[in-house]
Amino acid sequence: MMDDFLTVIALIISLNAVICLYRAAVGPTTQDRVLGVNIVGTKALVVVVLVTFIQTESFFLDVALVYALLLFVVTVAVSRYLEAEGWKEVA
Amino acid sequence: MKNLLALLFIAALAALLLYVVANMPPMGDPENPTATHVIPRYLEGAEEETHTVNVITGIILNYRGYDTMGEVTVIFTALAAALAVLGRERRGRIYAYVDRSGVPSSVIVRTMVRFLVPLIVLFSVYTILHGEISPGGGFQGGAIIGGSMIVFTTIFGLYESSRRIPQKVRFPLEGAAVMVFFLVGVLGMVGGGDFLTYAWPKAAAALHPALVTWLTVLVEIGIGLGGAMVLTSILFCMIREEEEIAVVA
Amino acid sequence: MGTALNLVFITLLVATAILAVFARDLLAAVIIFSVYSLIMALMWQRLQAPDLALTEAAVGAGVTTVLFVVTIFKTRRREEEEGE
Amino acid sequence: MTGDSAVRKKILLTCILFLFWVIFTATLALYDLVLGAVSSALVAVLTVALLGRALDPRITPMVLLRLPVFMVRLIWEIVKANYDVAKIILNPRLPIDPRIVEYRTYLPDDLPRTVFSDSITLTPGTVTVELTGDMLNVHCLCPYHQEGLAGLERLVAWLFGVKKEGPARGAQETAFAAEGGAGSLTAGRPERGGEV
Amino acid sequence: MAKDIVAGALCCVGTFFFLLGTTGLLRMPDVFTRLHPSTKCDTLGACSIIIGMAVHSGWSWELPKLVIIACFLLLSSATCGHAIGRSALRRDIPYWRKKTGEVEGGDGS
Repeated sequence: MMDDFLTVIALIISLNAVICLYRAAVGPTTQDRVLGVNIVGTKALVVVVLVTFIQTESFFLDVALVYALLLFVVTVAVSRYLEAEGWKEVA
Repeated sequence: MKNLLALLFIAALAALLLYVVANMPPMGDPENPTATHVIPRYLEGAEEETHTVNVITGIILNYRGYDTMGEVTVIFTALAAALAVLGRERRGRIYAYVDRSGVPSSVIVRTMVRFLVPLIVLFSVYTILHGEISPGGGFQGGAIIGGSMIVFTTIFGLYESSRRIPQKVRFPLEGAAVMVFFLVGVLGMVGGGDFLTYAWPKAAAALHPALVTWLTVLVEIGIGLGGAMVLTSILFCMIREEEEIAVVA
Repeated sequence: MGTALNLVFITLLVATAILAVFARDLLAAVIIFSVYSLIMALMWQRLQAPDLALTEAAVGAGVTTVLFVVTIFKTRRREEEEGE
Repeated sequence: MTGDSAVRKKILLTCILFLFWVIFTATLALYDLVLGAVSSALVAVLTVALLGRALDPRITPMVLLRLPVFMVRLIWEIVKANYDVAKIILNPRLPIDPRIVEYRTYLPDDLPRTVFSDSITLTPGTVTVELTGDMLNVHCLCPYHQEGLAGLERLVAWLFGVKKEGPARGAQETAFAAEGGAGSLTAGRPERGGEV
Repeated sequence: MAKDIVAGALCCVGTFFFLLGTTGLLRMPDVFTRLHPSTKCDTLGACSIIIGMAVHSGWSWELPKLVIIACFLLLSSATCGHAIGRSALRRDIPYWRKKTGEVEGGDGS
């Protein structure tokens, strides 16, 4: 019962991520794409947590932690590169 | 015409693949050919023979130690190739790339990174040291330390990070993975077993029952440190610029 | 229900793969490829392979993305418009 | 920083990291506890070598005690922020009038300013896009959103025990000057072995 | 049973905020305004689902880990939003103004 409910929630969130992928794919600027990746990553993290409880395997929470850490690393490092480099946006 | 031909070829390939997939045995079925020969042996014997609770670690470090040693050597070779193309920085010189643009990094991000780097490193140490019990291990932990070094380098600049992680620290640790693996393998030979049998099998049990586990953890630590330093060095030699900005005596 | 979840993941995977291949901007391709790695880690989790999920999340989404971005800034960013 | 207080800071950092280690490993077995003590001490030493200091000097026991209250109030602010943003997003006319305003804060150090700007990012209709010195550039979704900043600043000042000095300074709209206040490559570089 | 109801309610709230964030991400006109729904709605959505799962797991070792993930997400999403906004500002990406109905600021590149 609870598992089915959690699966439905995970399903809705993943469909949501498909829509957010639009921003990552066509976003006019590169910053839009990075934002899209960050958002899809947050949704993926939540899905990891939900699937952990659907499959009742608590060690997958480590994967969720790694997701959170690496999302921070990627977003910060890539936006630092974007702001520091002399690239003009070729929209 | 060329496009049409390529499309046809891809369609044929897709049809072939789909046909093969349709005829594959169902996933997770215990009757599958892959699950009937070697897997039961691993699942039954691993905990007793390799003294690791996580069977995956037992398989990749013990049963298939040769493969893993090859993989570790491949990572080391990647570093060697990157250094062969781009060159290592000269000792005593300090280079800059990201911090050269004149745009200082954000104070907020700096404070956050300062706050989070200890946590990231601690988590990766946990991943490395608990590789034999929970998922994770040397490769994963090394990659996470590499990630923390990447964020440190991009935020504080190559000038700072190449001073904090100097070449004389990185140089011996880059080879740590291969060296530790090799030494542990030779330890097995000294004890009268074969290469990579994890300590002298007869003496180990008499000396201490957990000795094999500790050797596995030792190999994990080696792989983790080596992987992290290889990633850091690759990043450094990629973002370095030829023009030096300072000379340290 | 679980099958539907897997189907959505696979759809995302294929969509990101196609988008990454067809992106003209190399930086966009790299950024979309990191989404591919994230979804791939989810897939490994569905297949109950936590070790691989950890590796994919750490190496695929984290380290390679930044290294690719560094490489792109070292070289040219736009794909060469040749022929046609 | 005297040697004694540096050692005390290191020990405090080790204790905090050890707490995290226990949560990560999720056991209380003796072997894991010993391993955790050793590795958190090791990580503390490495961190000091890497960052030049153990903990921010602004983190004191008082701040740690006040943190839960601050978190509760911040979460309440976040909930209000979401209600506000929800009203704007779901409105079919999308009633936004975005602008970048400058806000001069009286909070002294990096850490209070960081906490303040992260709180701004999480509360109604405002995102901190730049922080140079004591000047914050805040992107506001609607003009009335910038009214909440002063209250938030008081909250953060209470958390860090900072007294307000000088006359009140409000937010004002300006054009953002891209080069204003940006340090150059060599400006403010610490000496060897100092903090980063 | 009450535990499950609370967890389910928190999950529903989180999903609602996720949907809201996606709507905002698609509707908003430029990258600065898109930061608002993404930092606020996504953070609250993710945190409430994670806290809901913590309620669902009850008193176990998973509870503190989930709380750590939630706190970390709170910190990191605020910082990530700031980092993206700052890089957009530094790259002179024009921002959307209501008065003229078109973009200004930056150098219009």
